[in-house]
Amino acid sequence: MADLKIGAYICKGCGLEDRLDMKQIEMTATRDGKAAVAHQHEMLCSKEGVEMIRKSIDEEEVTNLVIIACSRRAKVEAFNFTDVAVARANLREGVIWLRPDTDENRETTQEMADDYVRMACAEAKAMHAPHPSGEQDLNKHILVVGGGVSGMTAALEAAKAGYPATIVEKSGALGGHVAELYKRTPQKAAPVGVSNRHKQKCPGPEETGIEELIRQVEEHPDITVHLNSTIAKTSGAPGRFSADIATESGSTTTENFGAIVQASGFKPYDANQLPEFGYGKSPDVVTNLELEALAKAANGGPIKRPSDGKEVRSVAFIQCAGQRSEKEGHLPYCSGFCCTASIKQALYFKEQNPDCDTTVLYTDLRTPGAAGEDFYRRGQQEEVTFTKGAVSEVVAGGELTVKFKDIILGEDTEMVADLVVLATGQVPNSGPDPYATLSAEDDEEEGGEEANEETNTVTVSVESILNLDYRQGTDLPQLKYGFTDSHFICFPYETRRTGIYAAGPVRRPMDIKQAVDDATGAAMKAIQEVHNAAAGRAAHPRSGDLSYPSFRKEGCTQCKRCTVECPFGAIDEDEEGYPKYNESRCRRCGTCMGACPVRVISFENYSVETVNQQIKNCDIPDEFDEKPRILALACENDAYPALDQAAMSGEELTPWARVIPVRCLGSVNLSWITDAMNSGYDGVVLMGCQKGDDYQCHFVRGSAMAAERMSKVGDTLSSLNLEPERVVIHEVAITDIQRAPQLINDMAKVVDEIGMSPFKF
Amino acid sequence: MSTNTAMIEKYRNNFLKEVEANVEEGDWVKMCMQCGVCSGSCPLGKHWEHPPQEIFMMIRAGKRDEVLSSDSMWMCTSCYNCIVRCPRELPITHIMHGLAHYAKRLGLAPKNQPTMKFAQLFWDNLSKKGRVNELKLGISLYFMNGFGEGIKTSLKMKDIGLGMLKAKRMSVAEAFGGHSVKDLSGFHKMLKKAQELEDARLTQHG
Amino acid sequence: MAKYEYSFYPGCSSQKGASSSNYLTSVETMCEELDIQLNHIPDWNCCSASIGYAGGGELPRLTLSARNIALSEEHNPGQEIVATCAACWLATREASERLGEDDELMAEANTALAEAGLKLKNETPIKHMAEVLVEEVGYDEIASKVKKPLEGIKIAGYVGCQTNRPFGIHGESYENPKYLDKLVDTLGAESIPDYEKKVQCCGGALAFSEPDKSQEMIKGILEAAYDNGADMVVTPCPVCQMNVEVYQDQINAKYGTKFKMPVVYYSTLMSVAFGRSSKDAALDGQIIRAKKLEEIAG
Amino acid sequence: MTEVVATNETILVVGGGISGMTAALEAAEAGKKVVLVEKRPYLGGRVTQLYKYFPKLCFPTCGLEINQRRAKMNPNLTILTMAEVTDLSGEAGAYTATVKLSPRYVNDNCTACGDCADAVETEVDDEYNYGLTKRKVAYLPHVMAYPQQYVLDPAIIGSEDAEKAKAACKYDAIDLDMQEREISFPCGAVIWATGWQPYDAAKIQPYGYDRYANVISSVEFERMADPKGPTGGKLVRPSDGKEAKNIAFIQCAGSRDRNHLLHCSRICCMASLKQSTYVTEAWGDDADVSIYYIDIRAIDRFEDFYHNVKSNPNVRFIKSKVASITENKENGNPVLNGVDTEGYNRYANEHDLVVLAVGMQPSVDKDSFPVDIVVNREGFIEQADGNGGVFAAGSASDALDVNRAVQHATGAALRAIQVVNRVAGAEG
Repeated sequence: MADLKIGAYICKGCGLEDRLDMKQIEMTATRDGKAAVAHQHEMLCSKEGVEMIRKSIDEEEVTNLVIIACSRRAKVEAFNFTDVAVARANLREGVIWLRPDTDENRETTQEMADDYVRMACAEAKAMHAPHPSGEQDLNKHILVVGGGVSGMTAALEAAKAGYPATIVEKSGALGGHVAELYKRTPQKAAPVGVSNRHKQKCPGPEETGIEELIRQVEEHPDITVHLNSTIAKTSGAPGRFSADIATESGSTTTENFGAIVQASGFKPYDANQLPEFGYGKSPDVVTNLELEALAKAANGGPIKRPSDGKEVRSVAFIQCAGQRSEKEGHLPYCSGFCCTASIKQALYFKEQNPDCDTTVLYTDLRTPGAAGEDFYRRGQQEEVTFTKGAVSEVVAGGELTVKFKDIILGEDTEMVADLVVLATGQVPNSGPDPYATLSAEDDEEEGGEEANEETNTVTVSVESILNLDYRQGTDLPQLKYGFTDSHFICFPYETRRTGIYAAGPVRRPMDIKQAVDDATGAAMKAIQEVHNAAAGRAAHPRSGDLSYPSFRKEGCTQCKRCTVECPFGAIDEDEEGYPKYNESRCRRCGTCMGACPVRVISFENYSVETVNQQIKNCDIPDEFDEKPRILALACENDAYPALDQAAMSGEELTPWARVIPVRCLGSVNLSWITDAMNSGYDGVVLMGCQKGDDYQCHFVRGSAMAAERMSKVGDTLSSLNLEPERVVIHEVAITDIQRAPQLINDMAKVVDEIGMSPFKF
Repeated sequence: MSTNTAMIEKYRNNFLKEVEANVEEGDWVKMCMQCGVCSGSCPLGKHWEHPPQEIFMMIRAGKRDEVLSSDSMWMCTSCYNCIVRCPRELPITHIMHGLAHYAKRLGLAPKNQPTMKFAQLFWDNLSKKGRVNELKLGISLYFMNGFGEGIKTSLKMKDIGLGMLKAKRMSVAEAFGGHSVKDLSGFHKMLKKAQELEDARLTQHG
Repeated sequence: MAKYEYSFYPGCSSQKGASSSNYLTSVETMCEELDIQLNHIPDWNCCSASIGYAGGGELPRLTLSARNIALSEEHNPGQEIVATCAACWLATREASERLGEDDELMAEANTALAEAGLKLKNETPIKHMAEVLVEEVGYDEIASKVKKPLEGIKIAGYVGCQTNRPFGIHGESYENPKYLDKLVDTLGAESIPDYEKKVQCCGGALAFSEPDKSQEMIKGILEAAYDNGADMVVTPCPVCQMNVEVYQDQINAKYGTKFKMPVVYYSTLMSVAFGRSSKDAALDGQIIRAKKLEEIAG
Repeated sequence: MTEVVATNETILVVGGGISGMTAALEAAEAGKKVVLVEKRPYLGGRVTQLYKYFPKLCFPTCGLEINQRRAKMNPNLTILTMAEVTDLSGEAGAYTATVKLSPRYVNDNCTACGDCADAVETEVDDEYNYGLTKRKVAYLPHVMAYPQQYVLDPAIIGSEDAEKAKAACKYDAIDLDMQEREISFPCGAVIWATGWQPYDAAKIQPYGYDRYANVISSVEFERMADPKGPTGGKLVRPSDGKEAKNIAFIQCAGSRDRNHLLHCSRICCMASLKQSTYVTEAWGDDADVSIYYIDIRAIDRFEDFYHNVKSNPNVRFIKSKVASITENKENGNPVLNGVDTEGYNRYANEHDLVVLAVGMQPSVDKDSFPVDIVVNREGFIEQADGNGGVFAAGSASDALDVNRAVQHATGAALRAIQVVNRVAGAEG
C-alpha cells in the first residue's frame, strides 16, 4: 500500500463561498491539516468535480481523502470512492446552514468551519481504506432447523433459487403441526365476481397441501432431510457455520453451512391449565388441535365425541381459551390464528350435518384482511352462530353446560353442547434466552434485560435448539413471551445473531399463510447473508460495510467487557481468554471498541484514534477569549440526521459546538470524554437512540451500554474537579429537528452559568 | 294443533332455523355481525324495546316468545335507513315486516297493537276492491278501538277531514262503491291463490 | 309522437277525490310542458305499500305488484313503468327485483297471476318520476321551459325516505341528496342545500296508528324548515306531502307551535314555473295555501 | 435520468414505498440488478407521511434513514422516480417493461440548496399533508426526501415563476425543457409493490366528512400529530383551531362494509389505538378518547399495546358502529348517533373532533393493471401461477401493517430471484 497522502477537496458551492473565506479553508487544510494536495471546485459533487477528485487520486497518488463540502449523508453516490479512505468535513449542514448569515457571526462561523477542516484532516490521517477480510468463502448451503411448514418452505424456496438446504427435524416425519390438520383455512379471498349476497359463497376450508409440500421437499435434489435429529452443536459464523447433527440413535454428522433458518415452530398450549373449562374433567372438552385429530379420524364422516362415540350434534367453541389473559399460566397475547381456525372447524361439522349447532363464543372476532373477513362471512353463510360472550365455566356431565355472559344481551346465561372446543394458543418452541440466563451471571446485563425477564411469564422450553457455542449463550435472544422476534418494525428479520434467521411461530404467533410468507423472507435473508459473509460485507444496518474490528493482543487485559457487551454475541474467548472475533457475526457498531478500557480495539476507518484525533485537533481558544467549546458525539443513525434536517429547516446551533458523528453511542469510549475534558472542552453532549423495552437503537443494546458507562463518568469528572453538568447524555430521535440543536445550545447556557473549563492551555 | 305449537314442535330449540324457513328474508339473520348500525339508524329507535340488531341476537339465542310477542317490529316505519347502512346487506326492514307478519299469523303479536290493527285494516281495505278506499279506511280506522273512541277520534280529525274535502282530496262519493279494479274476480282469484301458496309453504315447513 | 313515453302507474292516492289527487293534476300539467306522454296501466291495482305486511304475506304482496307489471308488459309493451308515488314505485321495483332473484317466488307469483289470466315476464325497468326528470329530461331542458322563474321564494327540499332509500336517484347520496335543491334552483327559486332534515322520516306508516310518534318527527321537519328561513317545503312523495301538511294544526295545538308551512310537490312548482295556472298546478289542492306560488301563477 | 441498463436477469420493482424499497434492497444486497420504479418524486411512499409506528411508537424516518443509506450505497440498484410502468409484455424470464418518466424539471446537479423555492411565489395544495397545507411550486416534498432533489410542479411551466426558479439556480439544475419520456427495458421478474391508498372518507355519507369540518380522516390526523405537519403537531379542530381534547375514533370507516370495502383493513384498530396515545400524551388527564368499534383486532403481540391503552382511564371503548354524525350548530361539535350494543344503550355523543379510521384500498384499480394478473374481488393481488414472473409485495397483496408488508416483500424478493437465477442458469 502506498504511503499515506492526504488530499483536501474543497467545494465552493451551496453558498459556502459566500459565507466562508475559502482561501483560509484551504490554508487550514494544508497547513494545519497537513493535506499534501488541495483543490477547490465550484461544485464538487458535479461530474467535473468528481472527475477532478478521481484524477487527483490517480495522478497525485492520494490515499486519504478529505471532502470539504456537505454532510456525509448528502451526495453519497458522488463521493463514493471505495479504494481510498474518505473523511468528510461538513461545512454546509454542519456550519453555514446552522448559523445566521450576519457580519457579527462571520468570525465564529469561519472558526467553526476551520475546526471541522482540521478535524476531518486529522481523522483522515488516522484512517485506512477498509478491505474485506476473506475470513470465509462462499458457502451457499442453508441449514433449516425444523421440518414443519415454515422449515420446509424455507428450504424449498432457497433450493428453488439454487441454494442447497438441509432440514433437521426432531420428530420422525416432516409436516409439523400442519400435518395434524384435517383442512386449512382458505388462503385466498373471494374472487372477482362473487357478490356479497349470501347465496354466493365465500371460499371455505381447503386441503392443507402438506403432502404435496413434503413430496416437493423430498424430491428436490438440493434438499437433504435429517429426521429424528437435533443440532448438538453449532459453531462458527455466517459463511462458515459448522453444525453437529445428532440422530436419536446417537450418531453425529458435522456439516458446514453459510446461514441458518430457525423454524422450530410452536408447542400447543397445555390446556390442563384450564380446569375451569372442564379440560381433563370430560373427554368431550378438547383443544382445537385435538379436534383436528377427531376430524381426521372421522375422515369425512360424522365427527364422534370421545366419551361415547355419539355423533356430535352441537358444539361450542371457546375463543381465547387461556389467551389474552393476565391470569397465572395463561398467555397474555393473542395467537392470531384461532378465530379463523374455529370457523374452519365449525364448518367441519356443517359439512357433515348442516343442522349441527355450532356456536363460537368470542369477545373480539379477529379475521383480518380480505381472506379473513370473507371466511367470517362463509361461517355465517353456513349458519355458524357467533355469540359475543365471555365464558366463565364449563360444567362436565352427560352433556356439557357452558356458562357465559352474553355481552350483547347483557345477561348471564348458559348453553349445552355435546362437544366443547377450546381455541388454545401457540407457545413458541424456542431455546433458553441467552440474556435471561446471562443476566444471572453478569451484573452488567441487568437493567436492560430486566423487562425481558419479568415479562417472561410464559414457561419457555429450556432445551436448546441450536446449541450455539457462542460466548453469549446457546440460542437466539428472545424479545417477549419466549418469541425470538426482532424488535424492528422496518427490519423484521434482524435477529441479534447474524446469519441466523427465525421464521414462523417461533418468531411470533401466526397462521399458515403468514408462516409461509415469513419462511420465504427468512430464506431470502439467509441467502443474502451467505453472499455478505463471503464478501466480508456487514449485514444490516451497516449493510456493505467492509470494515471490521481488530485488537492489539499485547494491550489486552482479558477483562471480557467486549465479549460480554457485544449486542450480537459476535466475540468469543479463546483458550487463553483473549477475545476471539468473528467478523461475519459482527455488525460493526463498535460497542466493543467503546467498552475497551485499554483502547486496543479498532476498525480500519473508525477507531479510538480517529475520533480522538478529531477531538484533539479542534482549536481550543484560551479562557479569556470567552469562546467555549462543546463536543457533541452524535449517533449517525438518528441524532446526526436530525441535526442535518435542523440545518435544512433553518434551526440555529451555537457556534461553540463541534459535532462528531459516531456509529453508535455504544462505540463511545470513555477516554474520549476524559481526553476532551483534559484538552479544555467546556462541555460534552452525547446523543444516542432510545433504549429499553421499545429501544430504537439500531444495534439494540448500544445506547443502553453507553448509558451504563456514562453513569460512571461522574467520578472521572469529580476526580478532575469538574462539575458533573459538563457531561450529559440524551436520547434523541431522528425527528427531533428542533430539539437536537437545542440540547447542544442548552449546554452552552450551562457553560455560561458555571463558567469555562479550567483545563485550557 | 295450532300452527304455533306445530312450529314449536318442529324447530324445538332452533328458533333461527324457524325464522329462516318461515319469515320473509329470514335467512339473512345469520349474517348479522352485531355492529348495531341498524338500531342506531332507526328514527323510532327509542320506542323499540328490542332494536333490530338485538332481535337478531335474540333469534340466535332462541328467545322465541320474547321476539314474537314483542311490540318492537311494529315500530318499523319502513324508512329503509337500516337497510342502506347495514354493512352486511341485511334487508332489515323486510325482516322486521316478516317477523311482525309471522308473529301475527301465529297469534303471538301483542293484542291491540295499533299499527298491527291499522295494517290489517289497510290490507282488508285494498284486497276488497283492489284499490285503497281512503275514506272507508279512515272511518274504520277511527272506529277500530270501538264506537266511543271512534267518535272522539273523528271529532279530533274533523278539521283535517274538512280541509281535505275542501281541497277535493277526499270525497264522500267514496263511501258508496268508490274506486275499484275492473277485473275484480280475477283479482280476488289471484290473491286467493297467492294466499294458498303462501299457506302451503308454511304448513309444509310446519 | 311525444318526446318521452312511459307506462304510468298513478297509485290509489292519486285517484279522483283521493289524498294526492292534486299531485296527479300537477304531474299531468308538468308532463304536457315537457312533452312526456303517460300511458296509464289499465286496471292497475294497489301495491299494498309497505304497511300491507300485517295482513298480506310476502307472496300475496309481491303478486299485487306482479299484476301491475304484467298488465303493463301486456298493454304498454316496451315502455318503462313510471310511478309518481314513492310507495308505489318502491313496492313495484322491490317486487320486480325480489322476483327476479328468487325463481321459486317467481313461479308461485305466476301461478297466482294465471288465475287472472296474466303472466309476468318481469323485463320492465320501474322508475320514479323524479328519476325521469333528473336522468332523462335533465336540468337544462327543464330550465329551458321556465317562463315564470320562482324568484324570491325560499324552498326546503324535503326528499323523505322512500324516494331516497333504498334505491334513490342515481348518483345521489342517501344522506344528502341534492336533486330537489338543484331542481328548485333550476326553477329560479332559492334552495336550502344544507337543510338538515331533508331525508328525515315523517313516520308516514305510523301516521294513523301512532300519531304522537309520527307528529314528533314531523315537528322536527317543520322546525328545521323555519330555522332555515323556508317559505315552503317541496317533496316528491304523497305520503310526506300529506303528513307534513295536514297535521300542522294538531302539532301546533300539542306543542304550542305556530306552523303554517305550505308543502307542495315538485310538479306543482314546475307547473307554476312553466307558466301554467294555479288550477293546472293544483294549488287549489293545498290545505295550507302556497300564496307566493299563487301570486306568480296569478 | 440516463437510459436504464437492464437484462433478463434484472428484477423490476414497481413502487418505491416501504415494500418496494425493501424488496429492491434485499434483492440488490444479494447481488441482483434491480430497477426500482416510483411514481412519486421520492422513495418511502406512505410511511413517510406517518408520524409514528405502532406498537413501538418509534418514527418511520428512523428506518427510512437506514433504507435510504442502503439505497445510496448500492451499485446494483437503479432508481427511477416520477416514473410509472405503463406496459409489461412477455413472460417470466423475458419481460419488456415500458415506463413513463414525468419531467421533474430539475436535474442531478441539484444540491437541494432551496434557492428555487425561495424565488417562486405560487403555492398549491401540499399532497404530502393531504392538502391540509400549501407548498411552493418549486419544492422538496419533505425534509428527508430522497433523491434529495427539488421538484418543479408542472403547473409552473410557462409561468413567470418558472423563469424565476431557473434564474435562482446557481448550478444549472433547472431544465424547463424536460419532456415526458417513455423508455423500455428488459427484465426477468417483476415485484409489484404499488401499495395502498386511504379509502375516500367522503364516500361514507352518514359520517358527513364532506359536510362537517371537524370530521377528519385518520391519515389527516396522523399528519396533524406530526410536529412537521400542518399544525406543528398541535391537536386542534379544523373549524376553529380550538384544542381538540375530546376525540372520537370511528373504526371500520369504510372497511368490513358492503357499501364500501368488503375486507377488514387490519391496521385501523392498531392505528387508532396508536393515535389515542397521541391524544393522551398531548392532554394527559384532560384527554378524553372514545373508540367506537365492532371488534378490536389487535392481533398477536399487538395485544399488549391494546392492553396498555385500555388500562388508561381516559380512553373509552364503545362496541358500536356509529349510525350517523350530525353537527351541533352552536359549537361545531360533531354529534355521534348510535347504539352501544353491549346491553343496548342509545347515545348522541358530542366530541371536539372525530377521526374516521379509513380503510386500506389497493392503489391500483383492479381493471388497470398493465399486465394480466390474478386479483381478488377487493383488488388485492393473489399469489397464483397465472401471474408468471410477477410477484406482489406488501399491501398490493392484502391489507398489511408495515412489519408484515416488509416480511412479505422480503419473500417476494426471493421469488423474483428464483426466476432470474433460472434465466442465468439457462444462459449459463
